[in-house]
Amino acid sequence: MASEYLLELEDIEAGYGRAALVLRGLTVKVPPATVVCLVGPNGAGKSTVLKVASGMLTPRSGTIRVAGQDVTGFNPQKMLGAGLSHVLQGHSVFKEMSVEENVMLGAYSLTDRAEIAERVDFVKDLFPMVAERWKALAGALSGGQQKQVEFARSLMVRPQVVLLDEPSMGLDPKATAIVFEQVVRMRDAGTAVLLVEQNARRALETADLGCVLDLGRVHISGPASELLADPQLAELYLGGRPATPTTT
Amino acid sequence: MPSDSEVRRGSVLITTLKIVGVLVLAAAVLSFPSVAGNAFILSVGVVIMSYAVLATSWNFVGGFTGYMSLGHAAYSGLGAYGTGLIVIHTDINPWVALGLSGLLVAVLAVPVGIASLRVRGASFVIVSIAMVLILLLVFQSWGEVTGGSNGLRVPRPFGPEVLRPEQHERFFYLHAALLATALLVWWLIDRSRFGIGLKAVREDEDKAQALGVPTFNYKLVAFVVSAFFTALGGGLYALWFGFLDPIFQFSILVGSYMVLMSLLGGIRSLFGPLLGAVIVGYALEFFKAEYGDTQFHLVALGLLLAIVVLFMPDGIIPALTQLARRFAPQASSIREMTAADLAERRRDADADADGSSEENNGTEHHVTEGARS
Amino acid sequence: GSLAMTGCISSGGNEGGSDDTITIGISLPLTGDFSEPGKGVERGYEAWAQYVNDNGGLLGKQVELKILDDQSNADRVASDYEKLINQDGVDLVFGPFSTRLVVPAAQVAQDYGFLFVEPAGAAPEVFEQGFDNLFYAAPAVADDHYDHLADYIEAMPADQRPKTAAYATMDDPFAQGTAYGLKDRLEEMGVRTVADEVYPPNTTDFSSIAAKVADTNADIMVGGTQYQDAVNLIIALQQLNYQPKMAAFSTAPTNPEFPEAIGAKTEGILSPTGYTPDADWPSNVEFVEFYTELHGNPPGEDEANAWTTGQVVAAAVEAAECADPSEECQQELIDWLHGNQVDTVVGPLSWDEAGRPQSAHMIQQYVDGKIRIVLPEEQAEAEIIPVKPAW
Amino acid sequence: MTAPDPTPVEVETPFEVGLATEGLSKAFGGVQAVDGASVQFHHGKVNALIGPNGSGKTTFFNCVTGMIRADAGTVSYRGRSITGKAPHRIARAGIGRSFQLCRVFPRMTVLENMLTAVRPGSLPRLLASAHHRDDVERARELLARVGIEHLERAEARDISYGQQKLLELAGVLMADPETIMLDEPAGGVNPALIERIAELVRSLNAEGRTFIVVEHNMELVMSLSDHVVVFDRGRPICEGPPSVVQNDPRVLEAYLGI
Amino acid sequence: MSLLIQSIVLGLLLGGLYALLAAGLTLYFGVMRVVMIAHSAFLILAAYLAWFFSTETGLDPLLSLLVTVPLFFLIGVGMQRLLISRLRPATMTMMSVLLTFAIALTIEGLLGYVFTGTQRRVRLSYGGGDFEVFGANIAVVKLIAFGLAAVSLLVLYLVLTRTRFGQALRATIQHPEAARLVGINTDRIAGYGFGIGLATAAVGGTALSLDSTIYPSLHWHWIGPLMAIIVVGGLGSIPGAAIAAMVLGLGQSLLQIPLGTTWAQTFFYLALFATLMVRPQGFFGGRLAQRF
Ligand SMILES: Nc1ncnc2c1ncn2[C@@H]1O[C@H](COP(=O)(O)OP(=O)(O)OP(=O)(O)O)[C@@H](O)[C@H]1O
Ligand SMILES: Nc1ncnc2c1ncn2[C@@H]1O[C@H](COP(=O)(O)OP(=O)(O)OP(=O)(O)O)[C@@H](O)[C@H]1O
Ligand SMILES: [Mg+2]
Ligand SMILES: [Mg+2]
Repeated sequence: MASEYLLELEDIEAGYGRAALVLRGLTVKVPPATVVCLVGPNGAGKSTVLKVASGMLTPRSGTIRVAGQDVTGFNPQKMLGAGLSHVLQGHSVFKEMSVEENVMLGAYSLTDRAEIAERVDFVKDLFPMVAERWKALAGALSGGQQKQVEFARSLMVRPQVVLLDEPSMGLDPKATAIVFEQVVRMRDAGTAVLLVEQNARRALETADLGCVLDLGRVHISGPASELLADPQLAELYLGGRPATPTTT
Repeated sequence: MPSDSEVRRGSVLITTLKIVGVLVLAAAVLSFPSVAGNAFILSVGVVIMSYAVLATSWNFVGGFTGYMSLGHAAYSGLGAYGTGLIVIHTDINPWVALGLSGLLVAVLAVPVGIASLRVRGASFVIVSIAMVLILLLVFQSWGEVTGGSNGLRVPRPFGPEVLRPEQHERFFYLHAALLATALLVWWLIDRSRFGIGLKAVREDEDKAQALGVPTFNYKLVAFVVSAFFTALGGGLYALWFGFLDPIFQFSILVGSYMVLMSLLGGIRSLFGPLLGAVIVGYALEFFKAEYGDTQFHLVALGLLLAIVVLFMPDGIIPALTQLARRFAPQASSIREMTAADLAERRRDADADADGSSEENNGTEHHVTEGARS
Repeated sequence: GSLAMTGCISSGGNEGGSDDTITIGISLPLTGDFSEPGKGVERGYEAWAQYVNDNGGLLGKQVELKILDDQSNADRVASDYEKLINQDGVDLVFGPFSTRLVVPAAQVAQDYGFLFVEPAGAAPEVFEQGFDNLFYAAPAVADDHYDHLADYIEAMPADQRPKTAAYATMDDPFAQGTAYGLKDRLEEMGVRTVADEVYPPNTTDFSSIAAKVADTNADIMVGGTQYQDAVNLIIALQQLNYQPKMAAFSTAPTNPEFPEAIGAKTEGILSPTGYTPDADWPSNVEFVEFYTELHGNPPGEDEANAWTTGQVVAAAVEAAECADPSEECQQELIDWLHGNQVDTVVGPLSWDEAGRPQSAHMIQQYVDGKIRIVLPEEQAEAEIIPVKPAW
Repeated sequence: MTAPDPTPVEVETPFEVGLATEGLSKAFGGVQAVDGASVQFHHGKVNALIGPNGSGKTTFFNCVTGMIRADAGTVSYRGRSITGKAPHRIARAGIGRSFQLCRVFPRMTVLENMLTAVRPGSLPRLLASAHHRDDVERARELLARVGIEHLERAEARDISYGQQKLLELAGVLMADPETIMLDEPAGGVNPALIERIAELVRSLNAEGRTFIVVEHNMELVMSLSDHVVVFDRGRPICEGPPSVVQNDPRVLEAYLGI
Repeated sequence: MSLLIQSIVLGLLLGGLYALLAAGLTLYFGVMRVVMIAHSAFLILAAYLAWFFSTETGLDPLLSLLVTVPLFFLIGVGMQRLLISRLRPATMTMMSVLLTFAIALTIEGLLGYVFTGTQRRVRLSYGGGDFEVFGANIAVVKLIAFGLAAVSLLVLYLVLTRTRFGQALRATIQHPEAARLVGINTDRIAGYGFGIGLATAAVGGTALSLDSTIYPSLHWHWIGPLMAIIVVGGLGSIPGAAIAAMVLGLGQSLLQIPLGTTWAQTFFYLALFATLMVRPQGFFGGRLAQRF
């Protein structure tokens, strides 16, 4: 059955352990070739949405579909098989392994050597730092460099759906630009991107659709440009003065 | 959502319950010798008290700093041998000898601590095990002084007119007194700034350092205090039992009993190790009575430990408290606020602050004062 | 908790007090390091009790044994006797196994005024603790086990005597006591000590010790051993191809499994023993017969020592005509043993004030593949082989 | 607050030197993370330290605060040398810091996390109760200022990444150091809160506290700081008021990638 | 002189066995942060199985490897999946000490229950056999044990460094969540890792049984030296553990000449303390030792 959405989260209720619910009946749908940006205050449940979507956290109720196929209850490995990849918030490089091994592990699920080699060249080209420190231990890199390696690792596969949890955190402006550029490229290649960003303005400028999350519910959703223009949202979630940059 | 006063009333209730609990506990301990049916049960009581002392002493390092020592038998053994040797070779009063031996062990714990607290986690565990094994070898081989594998007989501190059952009773109270002291000190540390610094070491040592906690000194102090109490526990036991054999004094099993007891009860709670000691001490007797002439008692002990680790890693007391919390008024529900709610609250708060700016200045003043001190 | 605890631990009940039985409390290492000999002692005790009961009991009462397991642990052994005496209300106690456990156990018995006859605390230290209630139910303390061998060597012509001796002993009061008793004697007669190795009880790799012994190429090799360490040591010596002229080991060679364990290369190996089933002491014949009927094989030394303990206590009980835990009765038993001699399966025994027995051990040797008494001559079953064949 | 210097000329305006380093170097294997950096930070001001990923900012922080030992060079604070001192001594000399890879005490509550930062001072105070009323009050106030007062009783491991960042910041402030070094305080923090944090920094600065902030959020850096130091390959390549630095070609090239 | 050579030979042979066993321990720690106190208990279990096998069938104990190696592998997988995986990652190291300690006690208890506390020794026709090289006698059984150790070590090393499995194993421990997200079946991989570690105990135990007495509580005797070795070598480093094992084995053997057996054993612990003073992370370990 073909669906008009690549990723659908419907009526999700989820929480950690026995503690109270974090997501309370949340619905998010991502069509192909679209970037959906989740914004919201700290602790709103954005990362939790992504964890549920990638199977790291099993929802207490609700359904998850990838390209129309019901994947509720899948583990991350199966999710990957269903064409969904997830880049974690914070730092998730394999610290005691080299940059090379990290990047190659990104292609763990691939078998075609030629394809792997091609992807390696691609990410090396994209992030000069990665090429430069190819044999270095990933744990020895700076915080931003590790994020770059992580992003590079996630680019080794070309999934249908990509979940990005604050990919630009800790990156310098140059690298941030590259990341957003890649997001756009993925979209242009038909991928559905679910992006969580605290760099909200920048993210909404890039995204097609926006979703404001608060206390585990979708507060408002709509075209990203509309959200950007809403002064009330701006004050509560995007920081102070709407749409007028402070400097430059 | 429960109001603040409800929460406060709840905490008063809890405090009262705690005090009553402590009193009941004290009464139970004090009356045990008169309730115990015969000298044997009394002697089991002494053994359990001794376990409780050791476990509580262990918990000064294990509970506060998170450094799990499997080798605390080293300090109880040293305390025991120290006491015994002083009593045998000098005219010093046995009780003074006990204190002296505790101090000696504490002094010895300083270099040992300096060496072993340099490493964390697994390395520390291994070093602590090594400590016991090395002492075992030394005490076994250095026969001229320690009696070697013949063992060492420690003269009893009471005269022959004190019969064995009465001796048990006296030692029961002595152990109880030592336990009470250890508990008191633990409690004092637990609520102090020193204690919170130690707990910070347990959680993240580097971060604690960056916040200005002299982690190494703190750890060392906790370690030495722990060794001191452990040694006193060992020494007291030596005076009671009257015979020391290196194999049993310096045994990893004894050290791991301390860990098991503390973990079982809960290493973050004051009475955790005590509760654990009572349960494990009783279980050991029970297993022996049940499976005495097969090795099955080891299996039973192993299973007990495994169950604790797998299902109650925080111990019984925390598990119970958590259960109790589920019925008590919940204060944490104030977490449930949206950004809009919070903004509202802040606006109100800011308005309040403007209204009473004097009070506000007072706080600010305090901040500045802190910076200069 | 204290009440519940009382309830459970006392599940054994106070059944010892009844009038028509005599309850005897014993703690033995049925598990742990000493469990093998511990079980032997248990068999001996049980056989003895059965024998006594079959023959009209003690003072006309049936004997009942209450045996606890001390797990080879000194703390436990004390607590066991504490329990037997206080909770189970036994009338008499018998000793446990192994020197390490005897001292703490004897302390408890002493504190409650009980007679304490023990089958296995031979180390000299046991008798230096000032116990006046303790008696060792075997012919000799550890130091004296090799006395006959020492006498034999002393009697050899000077040019045939060994010149050098190597010792390897377990760090255990008993095992070490035997070897060092012989060492003292040999050194007195001028036999040079060229190696003296002490190893911890848990040693399993003997290659380095064997290397040092082999390197000295000593004429006589003396092992102060228990069972398995002797086997390991001998195999390690064989691996290094060391051939002493004389080799003596305590305890192990008397074990029936010994020949098989070292690959039957036993010829000429010497060992002291306090007991032989072939001894013709009157009670021994009965013992061996009874025991063999019960178990299908003749008793070993551990069983015999246990039986001896029973005999010694029984003799005192019959003489004092009492067997109850009261202080007077126990004191009477103790006093009687201090003043009298008892005929046992290991011969007549009497004790000094510290409880040391006053006889000597025999020396056995593997001759033609069988272990035989070779010393002293009056008890010898075979001619001694003066120079050990290669192993 | 000082207005940005209108003249783009690099004239050394007189300032009080706070934290300063001289030829500070640290290499990891073949990588020269900090390369003979000599920097002076303005005391009583908000200083920013910016630079591309891997330019050595965090390593510089670590060397200064004693978390790692520098290979060469000296560090001084207000004229006194603090080279090679233990981290807690440096902290007690009045320098507090936060970590880039957010570090909180996971199994302590948010409030306890805050109380850990209190300096006991004397032995009696060391043994006094940790939950001293003044301390608790101040902790609450700070938590409110970073917007997580409602989480006071939650265990730190149970709160979201951004909330942990905020907690860490509040913890550093709780220790109340004279000089506060922040490593990417705004990373992962909601923009609405960034505003609040900026206000907090400004007000503490007005009280006389010095800040040294590493940050990639240029808007924040430019609006907040009085003095900016730009790092590249382990050493400063340019420094000055924000308006000057912002237009420096070296910075544009190395950092902003324009 | 011949004593010296003899001791060197003995030390090397002993060191080989130590190396194999320490490598297993290091594997658990290096890849899983598990301090496996029960390793030596499994060692003794394997030795018992070898002994039991050879007494029951009369065949060479080495043949028992055909059973014990796969058996231990499966036990290891099961143990990881059912027990170790339940521990919280944050407290893994500490809790694993206690959990595996419990397992060790259980094994010891069961061994005592089934085989009694009697000391056992495999009877081999070539048990006392030896041949002479450069004036030193080399026991056949020791050489066999050494050979077994060397081969298994090599296999282990190759598996961990050269295979995709090895890489996945390391990724799994370093960041299990991320590993899952790149498509690694972390449960299965961690289980296999544990299984391999335990399989080394099967080989080691069989090698041990050839020339040593076994009894249920023997594992206590092995824990100390093995732990000392892995710390000296650097927690987590397999080559480090192997080298440290050889060095310490040799050192122990040589020190026995002047010091005697007991004092020579303290060598391990003195080396341990010396290591801590000089290089707390061990001689080959990474930064890990400090971290966990
Ligand atoms: N492991 C956990 N256990 C319990 N509660 C958790 C856990 N992780 C997150 N939470 C709670 O769930 C809520 C949502 O967390 P989540 O990480 O999804 O927030 P977020 O929107 O991603 O925030 P941020 O922007 O700070 O990353 C928070 O209130 C947090 O306290
Ligand atoms: N522990 C370490 N071992 C080896 N190299 C390291 C280590 N820490 C940092 N480095 C290297 O030092 C350089 C500087 O790192 P640092 O973390 O100081 O950068 P940074 O300026 O903080 O970058 P970011 O903006 O990404 O946080 C990097 O190239 C990094 O790879
Ligand atoms: Mg998040
Ligand atoms: Mg950094």
